[in-house]
Formats: sequence, C-alpha cells, structure tokens
Amino acid sequence: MYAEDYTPFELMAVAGARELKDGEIVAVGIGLPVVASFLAKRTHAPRLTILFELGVVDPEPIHTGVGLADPRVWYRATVMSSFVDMLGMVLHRGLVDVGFLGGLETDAYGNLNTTLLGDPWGQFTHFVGSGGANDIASSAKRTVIIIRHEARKLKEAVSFITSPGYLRGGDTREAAGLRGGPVRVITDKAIFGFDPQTRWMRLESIHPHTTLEDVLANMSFHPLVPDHLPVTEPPTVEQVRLIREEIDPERLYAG
Amino acid sequence: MYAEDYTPFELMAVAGARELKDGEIVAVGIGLPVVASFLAKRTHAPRLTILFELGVVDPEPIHTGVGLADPRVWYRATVMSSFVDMLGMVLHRGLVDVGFLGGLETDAYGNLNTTLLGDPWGQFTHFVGSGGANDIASSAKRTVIIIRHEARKLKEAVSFITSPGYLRGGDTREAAGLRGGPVRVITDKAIFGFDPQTRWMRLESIHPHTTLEDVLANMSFHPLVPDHLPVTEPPTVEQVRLIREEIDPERLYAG
Amino acid sequence: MGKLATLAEAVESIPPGAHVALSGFAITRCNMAFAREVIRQGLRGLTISQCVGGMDADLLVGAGVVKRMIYGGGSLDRFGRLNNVNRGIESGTLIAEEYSSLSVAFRYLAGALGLPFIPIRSLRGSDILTRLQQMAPENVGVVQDPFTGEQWLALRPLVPDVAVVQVQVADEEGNAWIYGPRWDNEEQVKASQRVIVITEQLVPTEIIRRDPERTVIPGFKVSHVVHLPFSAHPTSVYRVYDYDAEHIREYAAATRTTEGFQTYLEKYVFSVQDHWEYLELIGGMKHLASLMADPILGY
Amino acid sequence: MGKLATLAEAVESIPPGAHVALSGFAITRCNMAFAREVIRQGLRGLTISQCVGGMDADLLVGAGVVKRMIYGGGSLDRFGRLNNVNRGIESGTLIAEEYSSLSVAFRYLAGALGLPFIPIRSLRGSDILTRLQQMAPENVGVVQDPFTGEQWLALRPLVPDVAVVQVQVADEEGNAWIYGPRWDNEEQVKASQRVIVITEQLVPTEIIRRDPERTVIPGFKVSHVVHLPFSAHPTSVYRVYDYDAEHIREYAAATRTTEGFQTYLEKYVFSVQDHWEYLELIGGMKHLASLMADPILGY
Repeated sequence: MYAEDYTPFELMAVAGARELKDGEIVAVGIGLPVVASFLAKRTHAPRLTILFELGVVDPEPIHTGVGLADPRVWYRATVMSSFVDMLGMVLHRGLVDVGFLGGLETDAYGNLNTTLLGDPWGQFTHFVGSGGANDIASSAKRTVIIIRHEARKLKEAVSFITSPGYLRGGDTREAAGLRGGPVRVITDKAIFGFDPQTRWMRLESIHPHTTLEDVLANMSFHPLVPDHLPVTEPPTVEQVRLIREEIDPERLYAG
Repeated sequence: MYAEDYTPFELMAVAGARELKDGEIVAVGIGLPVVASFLAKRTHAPRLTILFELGVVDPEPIHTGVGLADPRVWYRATVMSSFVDMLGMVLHRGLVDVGFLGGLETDAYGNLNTTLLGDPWGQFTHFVGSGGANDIASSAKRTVIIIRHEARKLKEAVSFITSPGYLRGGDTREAAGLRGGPVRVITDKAIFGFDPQTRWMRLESIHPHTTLEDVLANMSFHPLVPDHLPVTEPPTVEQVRLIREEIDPERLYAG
Repeated sequence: MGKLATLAEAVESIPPGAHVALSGFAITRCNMAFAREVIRQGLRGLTISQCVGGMDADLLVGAGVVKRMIYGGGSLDRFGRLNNVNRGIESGTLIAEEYSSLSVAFRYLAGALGLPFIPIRSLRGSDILTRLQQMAPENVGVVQDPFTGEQWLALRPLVPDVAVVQVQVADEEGNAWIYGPRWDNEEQVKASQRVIVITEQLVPTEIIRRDPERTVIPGFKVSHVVHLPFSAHPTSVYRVYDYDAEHIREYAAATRTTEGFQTYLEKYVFSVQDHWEYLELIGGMKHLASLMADPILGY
Repeated sequence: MGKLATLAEAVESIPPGAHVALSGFAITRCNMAFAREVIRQGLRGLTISQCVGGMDADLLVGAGVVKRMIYGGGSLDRFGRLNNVNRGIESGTLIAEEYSSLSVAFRYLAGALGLPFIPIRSLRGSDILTRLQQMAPENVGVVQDPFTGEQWLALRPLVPDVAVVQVQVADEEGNAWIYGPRWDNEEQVKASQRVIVITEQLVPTEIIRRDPERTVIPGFKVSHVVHLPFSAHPTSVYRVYDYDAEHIREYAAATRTTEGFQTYLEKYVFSVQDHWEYLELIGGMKHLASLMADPILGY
C-alpha cells in the first residue's frame, strides 16, 4: 500500500533503498544514504552489508548521529576496524557493490564536486573535500548520486571534479582506469540514469506531483528525455513508518 | 664473577646476549636466540624489545616451548598481531636492530642455507626453508649467526643461499639492494666477524679450552686470523644461573 | 628516564617545522588539549597530516601553527566546516595537499611497511590529482605494473616525524589500546618515526598483557606517554565521553570570522595556563560529568 | 539458506584444482579435521598456500591432494620436518613455490588491498629468488621506483579461491575472532574470494557486537561456518586446547617413510567416517580433557 503522506526526503530515501539488492555490500556516508541503506536492510535486503569508511560494519544505531564521527552511528557494529580495512580491503579490493555519493554539484556525466566553488586556480570557496567519496567513485561497482534538484547543483560543468563520474563521457572513464561509475541520480524531483554510449544523464522517472517542465527548468544542462516517462514509484506506508518511527525518529537526517 | 662450570650452549647464549644493546629491537626464532635475548633483557638490556615473526612482542614465558607455534612462548606478550605487523611494519620498515639466524650451513661471506643440501636442480634433501629468516637477513640492521662448529656447516660454498650474507663479498650485498648484513658468527668453538672490505669471515676470539688448530680443523674454509687472538669472555655465574633456573629450566633449548 | 610526561614536556619535544600526524577524525578523538598546548607554546611551521581533517587541525591552522596540511578532506560533521582550514586554503596562507581518505591511508601504509611507493586506483581522472601534480608533484608518480603493463598512479610513503594519538588506554611504556573504529591511527603510528600517546586512562602493563590482541600502538614506537583525562574535549572519546555539542556549536559559530576565532582562542587557549584550568573554565567536573559515556552505548 | 554447514558440506563446496589458503602455522590452528575430510572425499589437484607450512599442509601433500604449494618454509617445530612436503619436493611430485614468510604475507596483502603488485626488499640476492624466477616467473617481476629510480623486486598478488580458517569464536554469519597472534590469517582471508570458517565455539551475533574490535573475519566474506570442536587436533588452538605431543610425535615418526605415512592415513583418516569417530579413536573425551587449555595460560 503506497503512502499518501510523505516528504521529498522520504521519497528519495525509498528510491535509494530500491537501488540495493539483498546480499550486496554498500559504502555509505551519513544522512540520506544511511536512511536508504537501513531501510533496505529492514525490508527487502536483510543480508545487505553496510560499511562506514572509518571502519564500521553493520551497526544498529538506536540514536541518530551528527556524522560518521558520532559514536551513536557505530552502535552494535559487527566490525570496528580501519580505513585500510574498509576502503582498502573491501572497496579497493573490488567488493563494494554500491556507493552512495552526494555533493555540491554534479554535471551531466555524473562528475561530482565536494571540494570548492569558483576557480581552483583563482578565487574560490573551499568546502569539505573528498573523504572517502573519491575512493568510492573510483572503485565501487556502481554509484548512486543523491543531490537536491537545483540549477546551481545540476551544472553544465562543475568547478572541480572531486569524485569522477564518466569524466568527459564515452569511454573516458574506462580509459582513466576506473571501475564502475554512476548508475543513478536521485533528486527531489526526478530519477536519472546515464545513456550507455554517451554517458549523458537521462531522465528515468519524475516524482509524483512534479512536471517535466519543473524538472528541466531547475537544471543547468538538458538531460536526455525518453518518449515514455514514468512516474517514480512512491514510498509504501510501511517504508514511511520505518523511516519516521525507527530509522530517523529525531528527523535529524531528514533535515 | 665468571663461572667455572658452563656448557658450550651456555657460552654461546651469553655471547649472543652480549651482542644486544639496551633499547634495541631484536627479531628471534626459537632456541638459543630466545635464551640469548631473554638473558640480555634480564641483565644489561631491560628495555630490549623481543619480536617473534608470527606476531608476538615481549612475552614472559614460564614454560619452555617447542617452537614459535607453541603458545607457551607467547605467554604474557604485550602485543599479539601478525606477520605483516612484525616482518612488515617493524622489520621491512627498518626498525629491527638485530636478527639472530641459524642454519644448515654458512659460507665465509655469511650466506646461510636452511633450505636444501645437494644440487638444487638435481638430487637434494629438502629441509625447513626460510620462514622469516630471509626477511630478517635482508632488512635487519645487523644479524648474528649462531651455528655449530663443524666442517660440514662452515662451508666454502653453500648448496643454496636462503638468507643472504655478503653474497660474493665486497659490495655485492649493497649492490643487491640489501640492508645491514651479518656482523658476528657465534659457534661452539669461536666467535667471528667479517673483514670490512672483503667481507670474508675473520676470527675474533676463541672459546676457553679451545685451540686455534681445533677451530681451523673443523671448518671447510680458512677465515682471516688476526695476530692477536683473544679468548672469548666466559659466562658469569649469574648468567649461568639465569639460564639454568629461569630461562631454560627444562633444558629444552640447550638440547 | 621513563616515558611518562606532562603535556607541556611532550609538546616541547616537537621542533618547529616538524611533521605531526594527528589521530582525530572530524569531532572524535581529536588532539584538542595537545593543540591548545602547542598554540600556547608558540610552535610554528608544522606540517600536519590525517586522513580526515578534524577539529584539532582546524584549531592549529587557525592559530597560525601550520604551514602545510596533508589530508583527505574534513569537517565538523553536522556542526559545520573546517572554517579555519578553508580560510587558509582560500587565502593561500595554508599549503593544503588534499587527497582522498584512502590515498592518505595508503601513504601512511606504505610508510609503515617500508615500501618505496604504493599503487592506487583512486584520484585518477579527478581534479584532486591535477591539483596535486601541480602543488606536490614529488608525491605522485606513475608506475608500470610489471605483470600486465598497465600504468598505475603511485603515491610516495608518508613518514611523519611524530604521531600524536589520543587513546583510551595505555601503560607507562606506551603500549596502547584504541576502542571503536581506528580509522588511520594504526598506519599513522607505524609510519611515524616516533609516537606521543595521550591517554584517558593509565594502566599497569599487567593489564595490557591480559589482552595483547588489542595493542594497536606498541611501546617501542612511543617516546612520551601523557596521562590526561578529557584531553579530547570538546570532541568525543568512544566509551569514555561524548562530544560537547554546545561547545562545538560555539566553535563553529566563532570560526565563521577571523575575529570570532581570535576571541575563541583568547578565551579557551590563552586565558588558561594548562589543561586543568581549561577544564575548570568549561564548567569543571559538573559539566564533564554530563558528558560521561554510558558503559553500554559507548557515548 | 544459512551459512551453517557440516564439514562435509563445506569441503564439497571446493572444486578440484582450487587454490585453498590454510590458516595453520607449524603445529597450531592447523585445519586438521578439514584436511582429513578433504582426503576422505578424494579431492585432487589443489593449490595450497600459507606463510609457514604446517601439519595440515603436510597431511594433504602426503595424501596426494596437492599439486602446488605456495609457502615460505615450514616444519613441525621441534617435532620434526614436513616429511611429506619435503619428499614431494625432492621427488618432483609436488610443485613447491617457496618464498619467505614476509613475501607470502605481502602477496596476500596485495591481494587483500587490490594492489596490482607489491614491492619488497626480501628475496634479493638469494637462491629462493633464482628458483622462483625459473619455477614461477609469472609471480616475480621488477619495478622501478618512480620517486628514486631504484629497481625493486615486485610480487604478484595472491588471491586464493577460498581461505579455510580455524578460529576460536564465530557467529552464524561467519563474523569471527582469533585469539593469540594471527600470523597471515587476516590478509589471507581478505585476499581470498571467499572463506570457510571452522570454529571451536559458535556464539550469537550479539556477542560479536559487544567487542567488534576483535572481528578479524567479517561475515560478508564467509560462505560456510562449520562448528566443530577439536577440529585442529593434534595441533593447538590458543586458549582452547594444547597440541597433542604424543600424537604429533607418532605422526613425525610415521612420515619418515611413505609406508609409515600410509599406515597413519589408514588408521586416522580412512578408518573413520567423520570427525566424531576420529575423536573417539584418539581417546575420546577422556583424552581430550587432558589437552584442554588453562584459562590463564592459554595452553
């Protein structure tokens, strides 16, 4: 039974959860990806393995944390180890199926920027940088980008490629010696994939109560638009309940 | 006060202990090197750090073990880790000051064989192989060889170089990209060093109750012999007591 | 003779210009008391490194202690960004060698193992690499896989002069345990020339010998052991105390401007003589008691 | 559905010719029950690897199960040599890729980290290297340090099809703890495509979550969990039981000749249906009780 009452955040979390298959290994940061992963694990993917880059596997938090550095999100983990173990012996080893990535801005090839806005060799504002994002973008079998749907975030060109998507399209990513690549971009208005040849972003569905015009008007580049454009599957009542009552009761991630 | 009553084994262990300075890190196998190291730590080198390759630091055994694989020799360790930690992050990292090595045979350049006797490409008898010995011989700052004084063990050429000494002498070891090298050879009849130029083995002292003739008659090559040849310093009463009563009370290593 | 030292003594052992690896991650196990003492002693020209930059790094950078920072990005988690670090990068007063988490971890790992270099898949195709090739070309190279002929990016080992590590448990020799995830700390320690251990709890070596599988820092690497409770405040130490959200919020707000940060520095660093006065200033035992970790939850 | 399996099922999952990494070291934590079951099932053509060869390897080689052995030397400690392995090497029936401990450990480490190769100082100038260059040239190469121009020996990563690891504690998902030194086990596990865990004790995941810093084997690598007490007999399992000196002496004596070994095989492997019959044969609980470890000493 689909929910009537849900927020854009909840829809995005559910869409993220649907990208995860049972038995897979997912590398996540904090926020929406955590909600998506925990949701998947409590529903269709009980054997999902969830990794935090700093050395945490499959925690079962009962309080919401402010970030990866918050011991709240490490609670009841099955493994507590290290970057070398998680990002080296799992990710770089080639075992991570899915990585979730967010950022300041992305371009039509899924290149992500979390480092700076402006001119890298001149005036710029510096933000967070990579953390494990570049590593995940380079070595995960596939990545899912989650980003707010705004023209300043869906850009023709990003100021700085922190985490490579398909670089300049075509086979430029493979030529750089990288694995995988982004398969999905989830925003609060739509879901995108990538054209298998050109690697240009392609609309896959638009969310309920949104129009194609609204989607396109809030992007700085023009995505491929298929003839038949489905509406994104909404969250179920149970999914919304799990998010609100069990996974993010304090609405800290939803913020 | 020097002991009157001591065995060749005890003299060798004491000579080994004298090679160790306080504050150094020593990589040891089982047997005489363990006795030498524990003896040094209980006498002049209380801050010696003792490593076993499989991942054991500074144990305080109260029972004698049959080898590194015996949990008796791990008792009360301060660290229990791994090969990568010991042989990688300490030895290969360049932090091991002294490694003790033994073997089936050595040549005048201190090349050691623990692998096989005979023709490596034809008929041979296979023994133990390297373990961590080759690694120690390659990366320790200096090594000390402990070997029985027999013509079949002190050879003109070894069947197989498991653990490199000075290879073919001169600067051939440095040319191979190796660190350190053997500084001392301790047998049950004498102590040797190496000529700083040619790297050929050189007598440094002969043990009490031994003659130069006896030393030379039981070697297959002729070492350099200095004009003035001192007698090896005998064990003290306290050193012998420590070995017999505390370090090797079951005489398992002495055997 | 012994390694037990005051925080001041440990800091005095670090020469100007040294490369110091820091154990913090964002807002947990950061070397905060250490950073405050470094600032009070007026140390200058440091290179600092850590996989993910934290509050200790931001404090040091803001106070002008740091010349170069080698890191893989960082923040104060939800509390905000590393405003001092960012301002330093934007204005050019801080040389930032910016990587990803794994590439810094691999550089430490190579240092720890005595490898001449380490190949990595990360950074390729990114502007992180473009920037490094211009700012630190001596640390990134190309190597050919002898087995497949493929070209790989190679990183130079990182060998800090000293790692300063905030731990839960240590003995007088510096044998130390870390509870919780260890992020880059083990490789940092083993790459570094020597280690300063700052511990919440000092235990007899007897305790270490009862559970030696836990020993992440071996005593033989350690030059100084500083026993200093609450030394990571306002960041958290798993199983010992929680982060001080109120204080970190105050810090994040203060660091929005240079002036705001100067006021913070004056109040929390320069107006006190040492760590004990700092603990009184922030509310003493009454306040600290409110941060103590629940023994089951660990926070 | 679940991973809990009998020893027979776990062994059946291994195809002929597979590369199996073994967790033993000389005479401790060797996969003895596993080796006996492999022999009974008639598996053939295996490649086996471990840093230091142990009794499990010797048993498998003697029974003709092994085609190639990748190891760094080995023995039964003071009890004797690996007679079957040595005989196999001398007669040419066993292809032995012989290294040093660290070079095998580095090959596993490179496999675990997904490195294309790993540089090493060991082996240079030795006949170990000369022999490898002739017998396994595909696994040793030369690489140039991009920073100094120096030539380094490079080793190819080792990626076993399956690691079989004898542990003290595991849960049903395969999350496992190893007490005592871990020698090559962590790198072996993380290099391998999958892992079979053979555990002395099976615990609820709840217990694993109470001390996750100890988890050396993460469940997601594990395909089978076999709960089988005394599965390393006659070798030791730290904190659980001591080695059976009498039995190892009998083995060392028996393996001096091919005939002697065949008699041993008949008696201890083929004459019993499974591990439980084996335990009865060697003296049952009365004998095993005499081997149980002291909780303080660990042996």
